[in-house]
Amino acid sequence: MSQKKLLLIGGAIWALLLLAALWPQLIAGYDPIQSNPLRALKPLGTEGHWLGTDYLGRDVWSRLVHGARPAMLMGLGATAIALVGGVLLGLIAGLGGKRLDTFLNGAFDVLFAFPDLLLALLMITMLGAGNFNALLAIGISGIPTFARLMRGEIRRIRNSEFVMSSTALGVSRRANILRHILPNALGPVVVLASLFVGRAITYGASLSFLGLGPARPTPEWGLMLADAQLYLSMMPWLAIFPGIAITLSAAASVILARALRRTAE
Amino acid sequence: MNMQTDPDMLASIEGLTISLGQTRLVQNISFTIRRGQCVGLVGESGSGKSLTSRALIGLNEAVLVQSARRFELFGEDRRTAREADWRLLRGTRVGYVLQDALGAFDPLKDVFTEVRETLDAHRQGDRTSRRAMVLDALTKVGFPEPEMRSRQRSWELSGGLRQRALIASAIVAAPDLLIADEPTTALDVNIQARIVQLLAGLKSDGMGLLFVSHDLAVVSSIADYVVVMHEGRVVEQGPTAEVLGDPKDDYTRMLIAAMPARAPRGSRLSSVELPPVSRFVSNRTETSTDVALSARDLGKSYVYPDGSRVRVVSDVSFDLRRGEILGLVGGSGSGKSTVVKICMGLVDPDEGDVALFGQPWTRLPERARTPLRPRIQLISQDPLGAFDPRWTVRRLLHEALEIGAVPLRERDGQAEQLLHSVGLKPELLDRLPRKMSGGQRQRVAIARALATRPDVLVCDEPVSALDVSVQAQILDLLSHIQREIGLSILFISHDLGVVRHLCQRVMVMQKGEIVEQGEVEQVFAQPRHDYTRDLLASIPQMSGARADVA
Amino acid sequence: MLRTIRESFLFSLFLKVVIVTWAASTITFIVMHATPGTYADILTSDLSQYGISPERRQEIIAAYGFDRPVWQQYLLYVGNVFRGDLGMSYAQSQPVGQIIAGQIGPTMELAFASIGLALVTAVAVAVVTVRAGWFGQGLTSVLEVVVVSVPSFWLGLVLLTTLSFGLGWFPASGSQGLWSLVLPAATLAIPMAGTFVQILRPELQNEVQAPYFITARARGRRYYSAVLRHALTHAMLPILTLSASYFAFLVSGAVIVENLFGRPGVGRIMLNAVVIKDVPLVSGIVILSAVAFVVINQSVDRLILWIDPRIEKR
Amino acid sequence: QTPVSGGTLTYYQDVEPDNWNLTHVWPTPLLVLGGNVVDRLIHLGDDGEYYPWLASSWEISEDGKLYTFHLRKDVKFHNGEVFDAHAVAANFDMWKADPSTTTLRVAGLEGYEVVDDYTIRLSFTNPSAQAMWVMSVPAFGFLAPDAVKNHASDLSGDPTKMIGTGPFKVTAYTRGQGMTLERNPDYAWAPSTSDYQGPAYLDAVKISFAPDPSVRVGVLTSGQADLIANVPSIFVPQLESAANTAVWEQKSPGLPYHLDLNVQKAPMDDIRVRKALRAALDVPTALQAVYFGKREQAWTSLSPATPLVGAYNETLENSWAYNAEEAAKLLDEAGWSDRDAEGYRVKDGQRLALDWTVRASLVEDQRDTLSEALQSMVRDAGIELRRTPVDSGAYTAQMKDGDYHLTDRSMTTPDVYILRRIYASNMLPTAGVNYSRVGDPAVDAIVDPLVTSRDNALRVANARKAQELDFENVWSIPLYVRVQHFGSNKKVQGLSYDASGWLGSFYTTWLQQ
Ligand SMILES: Nc1ncnc2c1ncn2[C@@H]1O[C@H](COP(=O)(O)OP(=O)(O)OP(=O)(O)O)[C@@H](O)[C@H]1O
Ligand SMILES: Nc1ncnc2c1ncn2[C@@H]1O[C@H](COP(=O)(O)OP(=O)(O)OP(=O)(O)O)[C@@H](O)[C@H]1O
Ligand SMILES: [Mg+2]
Ligand SMILES: [Mg+2]
Repeated sequence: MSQKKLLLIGGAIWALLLLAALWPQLIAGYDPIQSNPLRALKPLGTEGHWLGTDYLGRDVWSRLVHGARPAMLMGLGATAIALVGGVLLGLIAGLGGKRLDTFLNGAFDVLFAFPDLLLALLMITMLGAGNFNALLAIGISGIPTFARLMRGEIRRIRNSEFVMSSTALGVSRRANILRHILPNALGPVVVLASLFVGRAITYGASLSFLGLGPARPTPEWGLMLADAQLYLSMMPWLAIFPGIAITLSAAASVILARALRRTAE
Repeated sequence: MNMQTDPDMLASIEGLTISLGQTRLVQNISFTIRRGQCVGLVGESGSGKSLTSRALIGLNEAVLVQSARRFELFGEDRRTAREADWRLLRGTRVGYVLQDALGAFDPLKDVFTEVRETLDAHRQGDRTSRRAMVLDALTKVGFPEPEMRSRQRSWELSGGLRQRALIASAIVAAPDLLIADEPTTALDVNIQARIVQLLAGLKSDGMGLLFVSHDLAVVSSIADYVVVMHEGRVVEQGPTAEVLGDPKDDYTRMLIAAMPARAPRGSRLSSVELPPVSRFVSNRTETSTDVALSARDLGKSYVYPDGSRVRVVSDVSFDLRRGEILGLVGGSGSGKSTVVKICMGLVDPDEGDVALFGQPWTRLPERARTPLRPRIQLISQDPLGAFDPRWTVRRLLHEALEIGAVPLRERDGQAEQLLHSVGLKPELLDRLPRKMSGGQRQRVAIARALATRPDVLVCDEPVSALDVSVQAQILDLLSHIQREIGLSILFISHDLGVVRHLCQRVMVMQKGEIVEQGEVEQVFAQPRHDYTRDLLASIPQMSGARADVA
Repeated sequence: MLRTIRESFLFSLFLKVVIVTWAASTITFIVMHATPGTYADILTSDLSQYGISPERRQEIIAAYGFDRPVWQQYLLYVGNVFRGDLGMSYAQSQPVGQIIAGQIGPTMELAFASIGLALVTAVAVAVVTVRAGWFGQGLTSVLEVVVVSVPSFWLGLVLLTTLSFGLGWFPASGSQGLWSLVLPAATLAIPMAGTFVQILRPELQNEVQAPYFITARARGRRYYSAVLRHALTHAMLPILTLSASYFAFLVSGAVIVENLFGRPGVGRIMLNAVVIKDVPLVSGIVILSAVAFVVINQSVDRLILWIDPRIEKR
Repeated sequence: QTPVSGGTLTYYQDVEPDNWNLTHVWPTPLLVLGGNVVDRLIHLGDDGEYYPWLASSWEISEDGKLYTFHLRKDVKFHNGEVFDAHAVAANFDMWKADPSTTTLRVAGLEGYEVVDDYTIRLSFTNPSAQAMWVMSVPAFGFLAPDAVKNHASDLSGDPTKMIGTGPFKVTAYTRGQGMTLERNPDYAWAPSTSDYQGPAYLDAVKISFAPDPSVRVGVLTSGQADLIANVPSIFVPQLESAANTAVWEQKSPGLPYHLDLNVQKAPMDDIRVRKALRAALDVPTALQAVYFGKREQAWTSLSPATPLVGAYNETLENSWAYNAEEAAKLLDEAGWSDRDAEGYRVKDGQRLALDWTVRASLVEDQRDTLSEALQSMVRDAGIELRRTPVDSGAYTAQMKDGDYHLTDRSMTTPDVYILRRIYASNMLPTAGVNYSRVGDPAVDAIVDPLVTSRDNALRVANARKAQELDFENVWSIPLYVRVQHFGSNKKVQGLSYDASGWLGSFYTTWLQQ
């Protein structure tokens, strides 16, 4: 019952997000870039601009809707990279030999110490500016966290009775990893991933000042939120709505992660 | 008599029913336990013994709905008791020995801390007195070198050691009522006798005892009153001598008949129809060797908490011949499970080798071992630990069937058949192992091991959690398969009766060494080694009625 | 026996430190040189707004050694690092070691305080909600997701506005005393705690179904006390690993909070140093933090192994 | 109101300098706080003229390379040491020995000669009007011989070692957090232009660093601060109208905030495109939206606040305005008459897209928000403006390569020679900051005297001419005059600014009791 409710809510959020990302024109009435100073800073509830307008007179709702695609791409893309990279490296570290483990751990430590900003700069130099490269930078900077968590869980599980027992049963190493070790180890990693989505969006926006990530004037939640920082005390709606949008996408991912976990069980 | 005021009345249960949704798992059970009295709870595996005993300490899962006409402990109604009230009873007034001794300890804590926990939780005594009490309890249950070895964690202990520690933790605070759910399954007959003696002593000091067991001989030696359960109901109850000596109910009668010690060797114990053997025929190419598994000079040592290195297995050599059932008996902690793990290639021996069908096995890399694995299967001593906690029985069996090269579409049907052959209903397919009774789990483990159609089966206490009737069925199954298709079985058991009934040859292990081996009849009839003689002398016998039953 | 193990642990730690130091300095050096523009380029271009002759420009480039071939610069740099000399910061003209030494204190303070706070909060919330009904868990999960996705500047501003500007309970900025640590630590700790709870709770819910948990309760432990003493130890293992990672993040990633609360810290210095290409300073911070992470992670690994020796069984 | 002595001023500044050695780098906040601690030889007045300070008089040689300063004889450092020609010489020696110094390099100072105890002669490589300015900034301030001798290497990290002659001394400092200035009770050598002489009014100034603007406003309104730097314009009306706060506004001299158009890169090499771009921008509307009217539109390439009287060419005010039709006409003429699917103009299949390179670390003052308004406006005209922020290293490299259509900046300097730096052909970005890449000998002839000549009449005339040329050729598009807003409570009085419009020092500041 409650499980169903949760899935229903999650499904509704996803539907809304997907709709906004795929066909923003359908639900947004205004051009998200066109500024119109005449209608600047209309408060909440203004006729035609129910979520108000920003300092350049752009409709907040339309910007939110149009911001869905880049934001979701950033959030999900970066998370996917961090998750896949982290899980793979974590698996290798946790299941490979001691030397490999030591080597990878050292690499994680260096990567941890390596400033994200420098990584971002390197991405720009090597690949140029752009949304995808920002996503890559953020994803890569997230890898060591995921990898180490994964490694820890793998190590915890790899020697447990039931893994031994399925080895004894004749389950191949690969199947053992995929069926027994991974699903049991994945729990915390999946949670981390679902929470990473929201972080990646805000973090992606923080790189835009270097030309990485969303480019102005493209509407993007993280950017909108960052821009609204100054207006927080006076025009809080400018910050609240992108904040809600990011939170919703994070919540949607959390719900998805939970559903995945339940079905996995 | 007014029950409320009877100071000797420890527990008084009337009409206890435990249900899960619409199904009643336990129906309308009534019994009483008084000071100095032992109630034996016997019955079919899955009949609700554990649920009943857990109800007495208020620890059944919340989804299981409990109701009773009367449910009194120490003269107080407990039907609506709150968690906080229960807590005050637990440990100090009601001791509880969990059926699953192997998983009952927190693997991250050492045994000493675990045993002391009751005292900690109730803030009894100070540091030194708690320590003394813990060591005392451990000594009482025959835990060797308690001071040093209680610093080990549970997974460093053998099954029997864990079980002894668990009993120690239940009696450490000298409860008025002890609920012991299968407390001797992992104990060799010597230790078992010792524990029974200990419990009897406590009983005569005034402790009440609810003793759940499938071992009728043990029950008969300690219980004053017996309750026989079948499919969630009580089929018969009364003074021990009456019930066991002159059973009225068919089920009780069948139980007693199924005791292997009473049946001639090799004869059928159960009347259940045996499955066709074709299901179990190994489809692997024949190998010419006569010896299925051969162990040579195995040795293994572990480091104990005091830093000493102890050889738990030394110079063990044996051959398991093709189509033979080889028994392995020996004291608890003598290294049987370690030998098993070495044979299965799960633990690397320090010395020695195991060969499988004449081919090297122990020293192979795991990659090379995996393709051979389906041919040799293990039924481990701790079935619960052997299952992926997230997997249902269906998935567990499917996986094993997949390894046994059963095509996907046949797996469901075969899984049901397998369950059937171990006496389980197909409903269990979608159950998590955690939510089954001890005997049901053990049977799933057996079914899983048989699913790959092995040539060699290594059984580490495969029937310890089964009541005699189900045990009979399983033993019949095993000997049936062995006879018909030549399965080779290494069979470890504490139940010498079972070993004698089932095995052709037997080895006796003591302190890591094999002290005697030979034909079963010969070893049992003319034991050569002192230790063997000792063991045989301690076999519990069904005693007749006892005089002091109320 | 024990001694030799310890010694070998320390020895392997030492080896790892050496290798990681080399890797960190080399990678940073390569990346700093691979990205366009050197410190001297930026400086001379800035100074040309005030007018500067070509000879002076050359002088500046030489002063920082940029006139040498890159491989020479590299060897010189790495050589110095292994002699324990992290060099002089270009922009701050002070020894890098000295600069970091001055900042590491507040950074560590903040990192430890926020992780500690997050752990305590997370454990409290997770333990209290293990048994909560759907509503309670739903409510806290929503809260958790919200606090995790809220950007720190926002959270920080909200805390500042209410607790400092509004109620005046805490100072808005500075790093003197415990009092000034509360708000920045809370700003970092709250989202972290949200993540921790989300991981902790399912783990706890798993553990409370284990037989050992039933035994513990049968011995008379209160439910929550059993959760704390038994289930929690198991559930904490991933959290320990994760907090080591967060620690790493906090050393250089707390810029926003440092800026917001006007706190000194390595993060701020690092950001500036990257922006103006202060190679020695960036490398210095990278090297020192890499070494710190090696030590921290090794220690956490050891700690986990001590809690659960089965991990290295076999 | 007559000023009163006493009290401690709590001041929240935005940026903390990385390096406290005044001679090393030239970031503005450093100059500002250092100005409280060190005095200079000469003082640059609001009128753009130079006045005696630590030097009571001076002579300049005919060729403009030799300056002879006669020093005051009553000046003492904070530690009691005497200020004389030897002390000045010691400072010069320190600078010379320090590879990181920029003061000397910028000044072009070649050598010095101690003529007598209170006379020193400086020689410069080239005659330069800028030399006087350099000598008037805190980077040319003098430290006590003891500090020079024993603490030269500590100066970068520890401003308490900065022992000068100024009205305040640094008594405490915590990196990343703040510092304390205390009054120098012996101070009696303020510049001759100062109405007030004697020790500063304030007992002490407690300075904290708070980079976040909302936090600064918060500490002011909650009473935790007396004075805050750099108030974002959105908060200005709020602070102005509140009962207990006030806003201080100061326009910056030098280059206003503007766009530099790269005249060498197609299609910006076409003046019609540049003109169209200017006509397409509705600057007043954008300023109103982003700054709430708190920014004055700039009309020329020089700020009206620049001290040299008359240099600002006010005739250019209102000389251009937003005109969509004109923009369209110009672009049509230039051949950009077709439109693509997204509504942008195209020519020969090429979209009219302009790359705007931005130096990320210098983005301030909500200029990124302003840029969005501008982008939207030129989009209406069919021009795509692609703004890319890059880090300083990449920016420098890109400017060198000329790989941009436009960039933006403002520059605060108190003199017109800055116009030479942005137009002269030897200042092309390979070596300088001529970002519009004007390389024309005729232009050089006009802007060179801005630096080399000491004839102010000539400099005024040429500066006006340069602004006119800029307007005609659309080398740049001026946007707004940079202004600084300080917020304070009502007790704070007597803030004074130096010629650059920075908060020069707290010398004349006092608190109402
Ligand atoms: N948590 C549970 N959820 C659902 N069914 C359960 C659960 N626990 C036990 N059962 C079912 O209740 C019945 C009684 O279980 P119980 O554990 O009491 O059996 P038992 O008599 O102790 O058997 P055994 O001798 O095998 O231990 C079994 O059929 C079992 O499958
Ligand atoms: N991992 C380990 N670390 C330390 N000691 C161990 C470990 N595994 C087993 N032992 C010890 O080795 C001895 C033999 O254990 P084993 O499990 O083989 O006994 P067993 O014969 O199977 O006993 P039981 O009948 O009680 O199950 C025991 O004393 C046990 O404590
Ligand atoms: Mg049971
Ligand atoms: Mg065993």
